[in-house]
Amino acid sequence: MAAITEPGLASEAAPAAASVPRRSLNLARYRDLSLVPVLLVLALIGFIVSPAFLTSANLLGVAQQSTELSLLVLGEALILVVGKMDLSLESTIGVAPVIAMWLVLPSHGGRFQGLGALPTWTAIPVCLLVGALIGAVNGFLILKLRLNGFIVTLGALTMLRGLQVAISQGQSIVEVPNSFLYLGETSWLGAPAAVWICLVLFAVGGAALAWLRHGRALYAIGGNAEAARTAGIRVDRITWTVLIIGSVLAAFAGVLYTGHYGSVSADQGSGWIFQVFAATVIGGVSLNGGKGTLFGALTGVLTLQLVVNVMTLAGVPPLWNQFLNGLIIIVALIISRYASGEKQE
Amino acid sequence: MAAITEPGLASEAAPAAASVPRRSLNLARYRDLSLVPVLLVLALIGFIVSPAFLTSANLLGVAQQSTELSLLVLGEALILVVGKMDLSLESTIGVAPVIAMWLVLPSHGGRFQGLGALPTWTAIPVCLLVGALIGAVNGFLILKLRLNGFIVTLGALTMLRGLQVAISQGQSIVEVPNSFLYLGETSWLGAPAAVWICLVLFAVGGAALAWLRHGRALYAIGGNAEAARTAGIRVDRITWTVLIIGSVLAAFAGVLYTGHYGSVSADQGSGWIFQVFAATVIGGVSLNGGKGTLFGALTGVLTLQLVVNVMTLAGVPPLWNQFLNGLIIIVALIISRYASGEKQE
Amino acid sequence: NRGSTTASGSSAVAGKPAIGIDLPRADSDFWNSYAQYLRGDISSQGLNTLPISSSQNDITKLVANVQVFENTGAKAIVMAPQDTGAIASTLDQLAAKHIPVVSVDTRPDKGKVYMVVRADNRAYGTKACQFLGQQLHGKGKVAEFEGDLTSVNGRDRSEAFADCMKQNFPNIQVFPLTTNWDGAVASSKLQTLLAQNPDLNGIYMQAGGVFLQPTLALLQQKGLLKPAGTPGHITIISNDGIPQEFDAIRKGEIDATVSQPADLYAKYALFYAEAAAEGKTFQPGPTDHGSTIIQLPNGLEDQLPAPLVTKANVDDKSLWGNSVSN
Amino acid sequence: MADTAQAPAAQAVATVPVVEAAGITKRFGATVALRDAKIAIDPGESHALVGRNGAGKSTLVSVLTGIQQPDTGTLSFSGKPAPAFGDTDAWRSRVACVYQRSTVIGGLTVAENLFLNRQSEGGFRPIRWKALRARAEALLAEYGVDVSPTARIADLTVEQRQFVEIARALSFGARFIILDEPTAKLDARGIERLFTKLRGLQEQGVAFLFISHHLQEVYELCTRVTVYRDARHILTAPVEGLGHDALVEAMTGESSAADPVAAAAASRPRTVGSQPVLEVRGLTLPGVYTDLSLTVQAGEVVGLAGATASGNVQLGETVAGLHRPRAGQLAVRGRTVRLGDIPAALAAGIGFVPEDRHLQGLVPERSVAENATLTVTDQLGPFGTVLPSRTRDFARRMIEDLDIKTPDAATPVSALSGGNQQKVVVARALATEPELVVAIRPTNGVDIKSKEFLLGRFRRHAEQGRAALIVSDELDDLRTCDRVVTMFHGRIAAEYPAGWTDEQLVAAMEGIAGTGHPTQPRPTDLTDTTETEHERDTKGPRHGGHH
Ligand SMILES: Nc1ncnc2c1ncn2[C@@H]1O[C@H](COP(=O)(O)OP(=O)(O)OP(=O)(O)O)[C@@H](O)[C@H]1O
Ligand SMILES: Nc1ncnc2c1ncn2[C@@H]1O[C@H](COP(=O)(O)OP(=O)(O)OP(=O)(O)O)[C@@H](O)[C@H]1O
Ligand SMILES: [Mg+2]
Ligand SMILES: [Mg+2]
Repeated sequence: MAAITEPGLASEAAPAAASVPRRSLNLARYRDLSLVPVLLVLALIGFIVSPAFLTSANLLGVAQQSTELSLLVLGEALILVVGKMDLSLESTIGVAPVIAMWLVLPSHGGRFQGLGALPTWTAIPVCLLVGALIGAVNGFLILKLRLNGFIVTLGALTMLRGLQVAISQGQSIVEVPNSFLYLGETSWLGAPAAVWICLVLFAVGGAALAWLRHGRALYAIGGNAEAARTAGIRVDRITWTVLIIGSVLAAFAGVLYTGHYGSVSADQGSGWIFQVFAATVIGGVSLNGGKGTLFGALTGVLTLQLVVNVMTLAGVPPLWNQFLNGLIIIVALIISRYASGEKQE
Repeated sequence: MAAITEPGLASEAAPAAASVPRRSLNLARYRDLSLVPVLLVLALIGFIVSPAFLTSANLLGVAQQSTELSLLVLGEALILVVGKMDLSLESTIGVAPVIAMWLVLPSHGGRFQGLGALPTWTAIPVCLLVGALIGAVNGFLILKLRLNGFIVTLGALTMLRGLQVAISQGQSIVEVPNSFLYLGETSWLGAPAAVWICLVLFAVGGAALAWLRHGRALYAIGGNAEAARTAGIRVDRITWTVLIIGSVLAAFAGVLYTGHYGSVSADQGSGWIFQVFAATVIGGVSLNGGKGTLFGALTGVLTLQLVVNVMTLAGVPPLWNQFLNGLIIIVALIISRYASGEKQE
Repeated sequence: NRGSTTASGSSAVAGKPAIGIDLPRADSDFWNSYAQYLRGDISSQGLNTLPISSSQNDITKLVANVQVFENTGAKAIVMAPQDTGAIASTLDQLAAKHIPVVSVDTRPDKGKVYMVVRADNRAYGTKACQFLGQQLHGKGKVAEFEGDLTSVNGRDRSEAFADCMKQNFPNIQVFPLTTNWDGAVASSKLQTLLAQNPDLNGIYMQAGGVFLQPTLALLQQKGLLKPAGTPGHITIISNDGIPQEFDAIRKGEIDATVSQPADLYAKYALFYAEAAAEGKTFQPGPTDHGSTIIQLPNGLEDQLPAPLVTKANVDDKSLWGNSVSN
Repeated sequence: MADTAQAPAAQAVATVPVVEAAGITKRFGATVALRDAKIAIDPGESHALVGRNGAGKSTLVSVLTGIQQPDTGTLSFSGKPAPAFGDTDAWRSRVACVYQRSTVIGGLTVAENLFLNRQSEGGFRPIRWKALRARAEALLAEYGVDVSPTARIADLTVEQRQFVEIARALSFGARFIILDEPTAKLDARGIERLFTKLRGLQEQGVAFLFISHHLQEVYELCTRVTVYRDARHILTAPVEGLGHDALVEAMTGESSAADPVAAAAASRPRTVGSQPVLEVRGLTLPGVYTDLSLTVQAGEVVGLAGATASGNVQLGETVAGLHRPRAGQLAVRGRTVRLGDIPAALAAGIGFVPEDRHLQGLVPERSVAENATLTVTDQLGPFGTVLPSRTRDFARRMIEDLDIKTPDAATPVSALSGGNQQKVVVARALATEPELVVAIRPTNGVDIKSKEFLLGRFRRHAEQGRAALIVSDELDDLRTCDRVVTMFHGRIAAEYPAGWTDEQLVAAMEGIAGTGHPTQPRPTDLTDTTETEHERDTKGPRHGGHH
């Protein structure tokens, strides 16, 4: 619950009310730190298995590899807090860049035939716009037609992936606009630009959820939409906005991805949604809405990435790779559940 | 909604109670038929695009291809009705047979080295036992440790798939016990045995949900677990049982799959869970528990399979295949939502 | 409804036997090139084919599609079962119905096939091993991007590569990295590996279509992308022979690739399918197109040549990567 | 069990209480819900349990029915120790209960809810639905509730659901029955029907534990009363001889002031401002109410009375913007308000206390502070920010203002007792300092002191030159009003200045008032199609969004 008490409240409340039990308060403070122990354990193992683990090169590498996933997680976390779900993010990360390039890349010369309908500099804006459009359509289906969100976005997942395949004719696009590459390649102050951008976005998002009126509304809506509505919160409008923001973030993740890997592959992001949910939920965000923090979600991402990193460093036999991966997710879940002392769902 | 009102109610109620608004009654009658229009449309299209569609060979083919998926859907439907989720079914369908064969197949001769620990005839029983075990473990994590079911089974999905890869070393097992093959190959009364078995299982399950107290308890628990508990229903015990049944069904689906395709492939069933959910939900089973019928779920499966069949007959260009697939899911969702006149979510 | 039009169109194609063709997946560069060659050859040779289907890398979809081919009167079927085990019972059914099957790129474990059209994947691995071994003079550290553990072709390449390395170049340390054919995974694991072994001096990627760009991008960022010949250059050998790889070879970013002949796959898949439909038979032994047919327990296999492409022969017009139509 | 009914057996066990609990202590984290509490109920007696909100009544109930395990204490039924925790069947054979929280399942039919988990003899015996429905119909008839057994609970009114709960609890044939605030959701007519039924059971020697905040009900029905205060047992005494004031004093621990009526009457200002705060002109919501006009003057507290299906609740909700009526207009202080737009209503200065705090009022997981400030998030910081410090201070003010019993502003509201939760909802409504506060059944499930307090609070609100519209059918609520407007069948039936008699008002609500309404169907009568319409149409807005 502390995940959802106002910042500062829990801490300052202590003196205020002697009647409040220390224990629940501590839980309160720890709720979104519940993965920290897991991270420490992983770090320790990493340190033991290889000296290379604690090198800045390695840790920065992990950070950079986390960027795209973390943006999806950021979006999904917001959507879950407001009490919805969006599976299609994993396709948006691929289809948005492809559509953007299809519109800006020249129609001849180069292997991928674009339309050349728009100037190249518009690539990123268009990409984000496509994301917004996708979110808006999902929102329409879910909020106005009142279709089941899980299954609508599941359909969208398949459809958008199919759209990407159809447009790119299943090929990966290699000549990508420089604006994309720039973000993938530059580093600022010794760390990749993408890392800084993600940190900023998480900070902004976290601050909004904690201190902004509309941010707080997300928790109210996720906690009890009807109560929020009678309190004068424009439930549908805000939910819709959140769905759009989520998709825009996914589209932006697509930009980073493309820059990071230098091309748009036809299966970019496919299968990621599982990781997105795993990260978000072990990070303490509730699937039932109204609970969780972005910081928690971020620790979730880092956990998953560190697992892969450590396993690679440890040279885990390939055959056991996947098994361990799943096992560790469950163990992490158990640890975080007891660290937070809270029953889930 | 009729999905969960007693059988025959719709018909008898009309005279019985003038007080119940006629409209909701009709809905009641239609609720789990809401996909029938979709099926008819598909059949019509199929009939138009190719004369081969309405041949018994084709339709039986569709039926047989539906069997494995339909068993997973049967299991998932039960689990959803009781208000839980199990993603790991898609891995159980693969890992259960593999473990069974690992235990029964001889340790030398044959490309796949088993342990030969058990006589061959035990293959199928062992396979089902493994399924039960998996369900029991999931149940323990969800009900005793109170972990989030979605994410636990997501971890299990990865872990079990990894286990299968580790045991089978990523190879498909080709020399399978005859008991497996038998079910895949024989046909009774002109239709494949698997089809009959599925029909029977669905009939049994449907009857249990409609006429047995323990069956009805599923709806009560899914509808409001607290209320069910106060009514004296042993919520955890029944939920646990349902989780086990679900996994056993998945394991049995594995048996049929193996028989049907003559081998256990390392990625048997991987990625199916999306289809399972799609089928179940467009079939009218609620993700929030307490709503839906097995018949509805079955229509869901048939819809998805017919889509593939018709698209192949129509010769949809491969590049647009997936796109259409997703589009059709959404359209089906919309149709069934308006056919049943009910808001989902 | 293309179904009926193709059917009617086919009757125009003077009674040629109908061929059913299934594509394994629509989302990979290699298979799309293959598909394009297929379409080209079909129209140029005026073949009678049923509507081409795609099984999205899902064996159950493949079986479903094959069933449709049966019911729509296919006289021969071309498929590329990515799961070589689970196709067994389907092959038996087709054999029972006397519908010959040409399997492209993969060799079914069980069940009768008329002809397997593929280049020897073990040969890929061995060639890559030989090349790297010579370039590195038998010592150094090599990263290997394995595909998916559940993929037969991937496994063949890995095993052959490992065996060859163990036998011929014991002083080369190999780091196998599983990637599930995912470029992002490959990139992140390579990044980790580089942190651990900055002195890495060789990379073998089992599928250029998937791994090339992410790898180049990573090396670029790390400033490790030195042209071939300059000190600190990491020797890279790829696999597939797609145009992007050729560009990279020309730029000296990578050293070589094994060209997996998409064009020949298409050409001879259709050739054998038609021959089969007309009831021709073939014997083991060398063929007229520089390959050899070998006997399998469950059929024949035409092992097409898979040339190693280096800077020396990268501009060879006969390489499909240089003639691909996009 | 059955034999206890026979006289000799009854004699034998007469001295042995049907249930005896002693030294019961139950903690929920910080809060001690029960401290060394005790209760003993003799066979065939009707025992009342009263106490302020949060006194621990419901907690005791959950202990007595085996839902929760006490931290310490002993519990015995008819002399024998209580069944093992978790052995639900054994518990249910000893005690049946109507819980304060709803325990019916919305998705299932009335028939199935009535016989939940007893649809057939054994878990694997097929259910005979026809017979079941017949039994259900018969059972419901006993309560004069005319609902089809095949109707879904979700489609029923709150009152009808409550009757299903009651019918189910009483149908076990248990010798001991607990009712936790069963009348809170019933209107006058419904309470009557319930009591007749209970008296019938009393004659059969069934023992009751009856919990209510309406003391007159206690006097009406019960022989002995137990009082809890602050989780402790205070006294157990025969009802007669224990005066109203003495009882209230025992509950509150302070000698009670004059009763609410007097208090309200005394503080009632004679000078009602002349400029209207609220003007409603010709509002029409098809099937619910038609062509309604109503004016509320500054300084006025107006009561809007009406039975379940009268449409008074929907009118209140419309004023607050929950429904968009087809025709008519609505003005606050002369400025017209966009209809059916909650934010617009708020902006125009209308505060709203919804009917069902669980469905519409509270975000359970969130803190008291956040719930109390949900409507004023725009006042808690510059540039759309919400500053924790201001939130806390604001919340602390509201907590004092309405003396909400909570450990802290940061406590999740779900951990508060019913009454205090209701206060949070009221706080939320008053936070905006609205011109007009619309309160629907504002004292629902609130203890007598808090009830006085809340009504007094609305009065104070009005005295600051503002106004209050109290939508209710509880006479206690209406007594504090300067005017009471009664509705019947979607029309205004009559209007009474202060000083009306209970009979008058009840009659008016039943539709017997002077205004020409020949028929007087029972409020819960569903056979009337127009009313059926109400039920479904009004459900949408009120319960929509809650899934
Ligand atoms: N169930 C309903 N019945 C009647 N009107 C409704 C209902 N739900 C919403 N409305 C109307 O729709 C509008 C939106 O109300 P709501 O409380 O849903 O805010 P919102 O939908 O979040 O904001 P928006 O007005 O942008 O849709 C309001 O005018 C409201 O009166
Ligand atoms: N599940 C719970 N978790 C935490 N605190 C609880 C819980 N249930 C009850 N409490 C606390 O225990 C105390 C007693 O609650 P209880 O519901 O028994 O009061 P009550 O007498 O029934 O009040 P009311 O008359 O409003 O129903 C309250 O302070 C409440 O906050
Ligand atoms: Mg709206
Ligand atoms: Mg209570």
